[in-house]
Amino acid sequence: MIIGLPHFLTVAAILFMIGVFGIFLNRKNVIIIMMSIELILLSVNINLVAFSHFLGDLVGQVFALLVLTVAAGEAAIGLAILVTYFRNRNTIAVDDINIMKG
Amino acid sequence: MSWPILSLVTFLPLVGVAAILFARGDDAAADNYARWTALWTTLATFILSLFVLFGFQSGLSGFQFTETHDWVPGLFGYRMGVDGISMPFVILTTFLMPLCILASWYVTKRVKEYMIAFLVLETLMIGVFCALDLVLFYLFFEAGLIPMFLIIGVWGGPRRVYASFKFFLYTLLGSVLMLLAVIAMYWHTGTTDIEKLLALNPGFPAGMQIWLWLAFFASFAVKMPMWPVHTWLPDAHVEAPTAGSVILAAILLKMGGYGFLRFSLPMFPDASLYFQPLVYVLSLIAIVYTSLVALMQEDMKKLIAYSSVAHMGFVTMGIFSMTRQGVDGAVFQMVSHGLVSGALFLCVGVIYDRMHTREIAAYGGLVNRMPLYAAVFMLFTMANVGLPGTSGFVGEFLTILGAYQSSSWVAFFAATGVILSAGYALWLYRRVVYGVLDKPALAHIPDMTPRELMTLGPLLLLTLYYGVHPTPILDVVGPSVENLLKSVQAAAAASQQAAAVLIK
Amino acid sequence: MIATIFFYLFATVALAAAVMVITARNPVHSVLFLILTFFNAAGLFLLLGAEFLAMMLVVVYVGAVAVLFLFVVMMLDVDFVELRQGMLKYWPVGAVIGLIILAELALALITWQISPQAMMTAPAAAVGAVTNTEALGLLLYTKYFYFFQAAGLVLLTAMIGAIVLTLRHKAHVKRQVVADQVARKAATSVEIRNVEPGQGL
Amino acid sequence: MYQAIVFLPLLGALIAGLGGTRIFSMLGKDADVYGDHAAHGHDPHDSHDAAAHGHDDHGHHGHYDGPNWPMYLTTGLLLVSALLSWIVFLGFLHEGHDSRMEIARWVTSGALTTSWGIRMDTLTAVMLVVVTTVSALVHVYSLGYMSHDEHQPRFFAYLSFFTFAMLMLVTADNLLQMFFGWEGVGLASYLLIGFWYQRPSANAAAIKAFVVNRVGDFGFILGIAACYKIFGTIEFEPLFAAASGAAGKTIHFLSWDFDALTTICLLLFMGAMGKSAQFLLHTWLPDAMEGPTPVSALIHAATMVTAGVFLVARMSPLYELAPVAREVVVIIGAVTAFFAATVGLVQNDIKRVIAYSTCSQLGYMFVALGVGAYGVAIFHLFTHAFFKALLFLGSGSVIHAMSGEQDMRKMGGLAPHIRITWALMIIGNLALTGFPFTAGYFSKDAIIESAFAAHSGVGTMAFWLLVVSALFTSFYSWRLAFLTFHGKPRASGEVMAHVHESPNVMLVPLYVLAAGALLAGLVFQNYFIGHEEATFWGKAITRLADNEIIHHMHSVPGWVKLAPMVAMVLGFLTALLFYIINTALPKYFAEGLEPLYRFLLNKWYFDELYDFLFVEPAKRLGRFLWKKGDGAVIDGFGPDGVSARVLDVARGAVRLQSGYVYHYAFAMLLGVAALITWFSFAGAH
Amino acid sequence: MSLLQSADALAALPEIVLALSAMALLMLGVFRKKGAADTVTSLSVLALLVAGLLVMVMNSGTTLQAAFAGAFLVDSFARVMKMLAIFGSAVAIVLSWQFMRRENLASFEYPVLILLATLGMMMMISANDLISLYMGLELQSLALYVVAAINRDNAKSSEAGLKYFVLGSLSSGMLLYGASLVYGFTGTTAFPLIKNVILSGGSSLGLIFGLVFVIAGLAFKVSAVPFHMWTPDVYEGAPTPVTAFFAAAPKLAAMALFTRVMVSAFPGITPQWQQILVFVAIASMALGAFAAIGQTNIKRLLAYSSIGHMGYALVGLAAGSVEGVRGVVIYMLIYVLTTLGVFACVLAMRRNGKYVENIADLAGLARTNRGLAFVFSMLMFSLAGIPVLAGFFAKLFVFLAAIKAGLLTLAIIGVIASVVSAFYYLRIVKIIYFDEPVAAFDAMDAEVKMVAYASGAFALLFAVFARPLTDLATVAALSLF
Repeated sequence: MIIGLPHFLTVAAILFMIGVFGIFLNRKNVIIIMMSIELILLSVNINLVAFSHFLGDLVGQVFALLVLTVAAGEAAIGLAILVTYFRNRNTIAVDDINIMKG
Repeated sequence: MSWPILSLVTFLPLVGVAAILFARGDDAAADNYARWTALWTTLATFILSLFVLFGFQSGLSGFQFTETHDWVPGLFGYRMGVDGISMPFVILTTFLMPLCILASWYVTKRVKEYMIAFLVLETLMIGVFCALDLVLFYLFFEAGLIPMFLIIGVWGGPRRVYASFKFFLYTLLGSVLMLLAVIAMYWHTGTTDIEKLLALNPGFPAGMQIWLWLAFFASFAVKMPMWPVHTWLPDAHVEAPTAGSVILAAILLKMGGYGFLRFSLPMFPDASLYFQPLVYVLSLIAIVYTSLVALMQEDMKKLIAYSSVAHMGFVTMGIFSMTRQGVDGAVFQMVSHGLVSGALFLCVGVIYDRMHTREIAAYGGLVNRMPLYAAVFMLFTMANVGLPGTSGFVGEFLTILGAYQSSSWVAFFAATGVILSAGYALWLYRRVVYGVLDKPALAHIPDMTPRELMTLGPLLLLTLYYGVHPTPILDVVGPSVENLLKSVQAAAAASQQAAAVLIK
Repeated sequence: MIATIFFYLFATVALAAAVMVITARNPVHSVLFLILTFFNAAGLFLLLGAEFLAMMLVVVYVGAVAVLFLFVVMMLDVDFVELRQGMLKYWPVGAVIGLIILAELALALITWQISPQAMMTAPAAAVGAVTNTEALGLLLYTKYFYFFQAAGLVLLTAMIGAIVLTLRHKAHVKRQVVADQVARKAATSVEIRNVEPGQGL
Repeated sequence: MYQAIVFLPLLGALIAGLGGTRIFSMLGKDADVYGDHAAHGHDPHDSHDAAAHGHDDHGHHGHYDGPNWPMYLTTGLLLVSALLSWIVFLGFLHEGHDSRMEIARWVTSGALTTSWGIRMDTLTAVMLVVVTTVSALVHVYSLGYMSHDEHQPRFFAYLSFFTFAMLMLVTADNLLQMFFGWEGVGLASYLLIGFWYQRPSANAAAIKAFVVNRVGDFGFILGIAACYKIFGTIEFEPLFAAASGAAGKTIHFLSWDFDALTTICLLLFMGAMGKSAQFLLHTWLPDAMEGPTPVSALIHAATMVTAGVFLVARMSPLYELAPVAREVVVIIGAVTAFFAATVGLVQNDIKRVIAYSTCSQLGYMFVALGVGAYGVAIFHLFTHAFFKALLFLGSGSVIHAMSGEQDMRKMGGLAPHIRITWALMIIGNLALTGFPFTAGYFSKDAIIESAFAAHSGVGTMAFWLLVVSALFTSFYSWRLAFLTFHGKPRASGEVMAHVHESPNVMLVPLYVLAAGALLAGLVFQNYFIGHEEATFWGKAITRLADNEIIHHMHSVPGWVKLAPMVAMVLGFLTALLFYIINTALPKYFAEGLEPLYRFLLNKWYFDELYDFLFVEPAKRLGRFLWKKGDGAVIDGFGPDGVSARVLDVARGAVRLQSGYVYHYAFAMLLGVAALITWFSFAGAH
Repeated sequence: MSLLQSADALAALPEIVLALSAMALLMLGVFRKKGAADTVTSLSVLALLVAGLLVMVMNSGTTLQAAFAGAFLVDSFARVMKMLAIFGSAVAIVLSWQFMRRENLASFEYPVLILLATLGMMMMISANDLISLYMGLELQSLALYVVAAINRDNAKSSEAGLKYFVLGSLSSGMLLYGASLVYGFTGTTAFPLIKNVILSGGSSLGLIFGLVFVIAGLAFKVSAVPFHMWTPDVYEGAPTPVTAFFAAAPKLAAMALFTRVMVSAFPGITPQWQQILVFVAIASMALGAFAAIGQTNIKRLLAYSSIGHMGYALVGLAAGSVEGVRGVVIYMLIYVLTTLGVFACVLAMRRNGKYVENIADLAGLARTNRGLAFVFSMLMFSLAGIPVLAGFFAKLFVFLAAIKAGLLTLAIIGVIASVVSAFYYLRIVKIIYFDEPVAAFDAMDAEVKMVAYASGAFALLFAVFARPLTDLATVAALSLF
């Protein structure tokens, strides 16, 4: 059985869904949510690289590279905000992020 | 005429607004300044509008004093003009405004804003009747909601919030659909120029007409108001300050009728014919139903408001009879109702100012201390009843006559309104004016002041004058109506022919 | 064949680790599983011939991002026992929806083929002539220079943001200010007073 | 001259109404109307309010301290007007020539043109005389009768205004102007019935009069509309000219096709029924007696109520072509005559008796109209005006004497105290009952004969009904006379002590009317229904060639001519028996025929029936529509309901915004899932 | 071939200027420690103005200019939108000045971050490639996440930042996933090429899925339902001037990007994205109309209001025609200019030195501050779309397009939603005009007053000066086709 593009895409899709699930099925911990985001971005990267490979086109890889960069920046910002939040509320439980609603 | 008289008339009140705005201070002197400025502005507007009246060539059916300016090219333009149908309303508006200002002379709450609201409202009302562009019309038509909303809400009675919201949202809901129709018309014809749209023949395919007609109907029926979308009117009237009620009854309601005449009939003749039975039924229900409801009212303004609905029923019936007499009568009825119902609200205002209640039961026997008031009120009551010799009769008669041409059933039921209106109007009069003055609160109620007489006097004279001599209006209206009906009939004939061909 | 085996190995481990990331009770474990996921993803990248990206993934993610996560987890000093409570009650609903999406995605993605239209657009670089890293570099610093610059700005922003949000100047903490120390002169730091005996200051 | 006749009363009304009354007296008295109301105790008219009394009638209790010129002015102008009318009338007696003049355009719309104008022909001239004469006399009479009323200028203004409206009606040259006058007299009637506005019963009666009249006007206005539809005009000349052309045409009315002329005539007749208080629409007339007595004489006896008769006569060219409509007229007229006479038998209020008598007499007139004897009808109208006004004013004199008492059961034995009034009333009675050679003798008997002469089923029926009615008429007329003037006084001593003859200013008009009641028939019979009939009426009344009713009328059998006479005598004798010879009999009969007595006393229960059928349902329906229709249904499902639903939705929408990140994310996922599913299965293609 | 061709540099000159000034100001701030905030703030406004001027002046003759190998596009559309975005940012900085001082938030990083966000917006607006789209978006978003949480000692602010960040990242994840699919199924990331591929028959389900994900990401940025959930919370939590900024420029940029992507990359599958947009637009209009009813916090209310407004703008985009794009441009123009005014009014709600946010605080404003009351009310009427005011024209133009495109149902739902939403705008007017006054607000800051009044004047007088602006929008719209 030749490993073709669909295989990679499927892996990426599952990874993407795991990431999404991580965001909304999780009530424990905001950090897990941030990691889920990293998973989502990773799945995108797998997609991009896979496409790039099977199209014989490097743009996908360039795109993936940039996504990596941005993801790092995002992680930094996210964690910074998280720290700020923690300093205010002394908690990072997702259930507690609920001052504003309605 | 080369100078843009219609624009001047329309926007002159805004000059007054500016003058009031630039006045500083909140003391009594500033209030007085605002009052006088408003009065002079409205008077000046009225005088200016007389140039329109006297410059108007009544034999012609087309638009006169037209002005055209580019606005957003290819979409809509600034176009103004009046014809025989709109001219009376322009004059009615300018005529009533000074009276309204006079009637509000003793408003002491936020006088500056009050006067500004009224002046802005005047501009918008005149604009509605002068606009010759769909979008421009819509602008004026809809923008009038803002000042009226404030007038009801700020200077209104205890349930003013409910009333103002109901008024605003109800009418807004009606007219947004019209906006869509306006847009559809634009895409179909490539223009929003009313003159051009009127000249198109045939303008729109029959199927489209139905939808356009319905959309316009939604707007105008609410504005008129027709049964069953009339319930905002009693509330709005009851809560509005006197002058607000006057404007509401005298002019704002007329926009609906004017709209039917300006758009629905000539632009969608097939649909108008198609929906004629519907309008008839609604008009008749309005006449009978609201008359019966009026019979049982305990609040003076509410009673008059319901009677307005009934009278507007005559108007819609007349318009959709699509006969010369019916339409002439409808226009006349609108003008007359403007004078009479306006005056009736002023009459209520006179005693409301004294007693601060509109409860009918709180009054009785006023004639003992207010003979002049009783006389004036009697006259307007009779005009409301449609007594010949008052302007109220001519319109009612002509609309019934017109309706009879097309359906005797309609005339039959409409004529029952003649009986019912006598019932509720006289019943009201009896309970308020006649009888023994035995309520202690009324023991020292003073008769009308000269100022109040000054506001009601002109209305009284005109009511009588147009009652015995309606030709000044009818002659002006006639040619335009004739022209309008000609195109409707042509369209009807054409569509019948088309139907005949189809059957073959 | 080997590629196939490795694909399944990497894929399985990566996905399993990913699941563990979001289900692990201890955030520290989550981070570690995340690292595992990245390693395996890097393996997949290698299978696809994207060596440079694979390396970057390891270096940047494992080396920087994951460590950052770990650092924050430690720093926040959260009471992990408190956070034990599990998943949401409605996770089956979510799962069903997720599966639906997955199924539909699969449905769409399996149909993928290199469409002639897609091939119309010229490949950005001929694969094989140069190494993957070199090819990427050639592209990134020429045609995609703009993106490169933009990425720089993104990182700058991230830096500013992180500093703005977390850096605190506590007023009551004494800090060493080198410039001040260097610029210190006798005239500004020492006041010489004549003390009269027996009188004090 | 014609304009003078018509507009002098208006002039008087305006001047007296605006200048003579106290209408402006309080204008601007209190500049500070918005201030504290309690602070205004200084008002000079204060005393009236406190002394507001419910029984302020007949001017006995009030006092008038205003100027007298308004009364004299209106009366003077009316006298001039009456004089001019007689000149015109006498002119028509010999060589009248019809004329029409237009004063101004009125309602003009397309093919519809109407104008204010004066149409002068014999019919108009007759009406002019009747109206202005009676009006002038009533004015004079009122100078005395109302002399103590504090509102007399207003009263005179109303009277003059009424006269003007009536004149507009009779001089109309088109249906619309006629309608103007029609409604104008209605208004005046309303105002005058409600003249004593402090009395609730007067107010109620005024409204009733107006509204019931409006029911008739409902038909009238539809009739006008139908006229316009058929003929394209509502002006008399073209209308009459086109009338014969429309014979046999049908009109679509309320989903059915009717004969056009019949429809029009019936609709117009409905108007006539209202104004002339014919059966079914008669209920307002007895109540209208709430007004001052001169008003009853003027409006509810001599002039306004005859407007219906005038209308039918005026429209004779149409009625001639609508035999079915005429039959209806006969039936209604005959029934009214009979019905009103029966009710009149048992009434106790002196004015009400006369009112029912009026109603009955109007029925006679309509019978005449219905059988085509228009001239006869007008003749009876003419003579009736004299003797009925006489009776009313006479009764006014009695009431005046009795200090406002109207119940005959509390009168009796007045004859010696007020001889002149008694004599005048007897003259009136004679004329009414048709004593030979009085006015009624000529006109009323002519009607009965014409009914017989019609030689038709309805005619014969009408004949018998009228004869019976004549008997009743005689009975109740004499009953009235006997109860009032003869027997023992039943009033309190105090009242009897005050009984006094009226002043001359009240008696002089009575003399004039009495003269008319005695002589009008004799003098004018020849012109109205006699040999000069045809030339006298000229074109004012149209009778088709085959309508030879006048001819037949003169050649009825002798017993027919005798029948009314016999009825009269029988009635007189019965009344004599009941109220002079054996005064116990009425009670005996009333108890013996209790149900019938009640039935008659309660006016056939028409008021109750109408209350039950129309007034109460209308009120209930009004309340129902207001509370349930507008309130519950329209607002409930409309604005209020919608806004409530909007608020519900709003609350729901807000609840979605839970504040939890995972909910938010889930919403996003749901959105994407929905879209993807949509495209997977439906939308992509 | 030099790395940086002069033409490219010229095309991106405003961006370059902005980037350099951001860095320069950052340095200035770092090195000048004390009082740097004021200097940097004023200079940043200056930098924005210079950039705006450059946008206006440069290339005004040419209609279309691509740079950086086609990844960056300067056409009329881009120029108009950029000017607006820059204007919005500049006004937002001006509005925040006093606020930041009073709340002890004044820092030099804030204007720098705004500059960087604006730079991101400009990149978005000019994006002609999925990658530049993403980079611009992220540059903007990262800066926004930070400024949302800029009041770091405030729980609400940091919660706002956190929510925004989490959901924003999720949305960019989705966008990226979609972008990767689009790339995979068309073989390119450049819009013109994507367009060509699709037009020559390269449409497939996978591509459409990609489109769905891309739209989901973009819809998040414009806060369209069901990707809107962050909006109310972030609007409420973020400091008011930041909210003002969020409501104006980023929305505009996102909408511009949205428009450009749809129109220039996916015209081949217009029916498909039209369906999505119709759904999203209806949902947004409805939610915006309903959910705002009953809100007590003015910022929250405005958040829902802005969701609704995005729905209307999307109505124009859903039409997918020149008229539609013109409608979007006009809508956004009017929306941005009036929203800034509204937030200026909100910033004027200051009592005893403290900012208040409850709608009830406005009670009787008409009697304590006539001018503010009038402007506020006019802006509310404008947002409600009542004629003569600018907001009406905004709606008019989008509905014009919708009707022409045959989207009648959409238009009808739209107008009905506008009536419902009029209810809560009216409620504010009611509170201002009808209710009994509470204590007066503090005197307005000069710049806040100026912005509020100018915006009010714009709303009021738009009708008079409609022509140049509509002409501008027409030119902009035409450049996309």
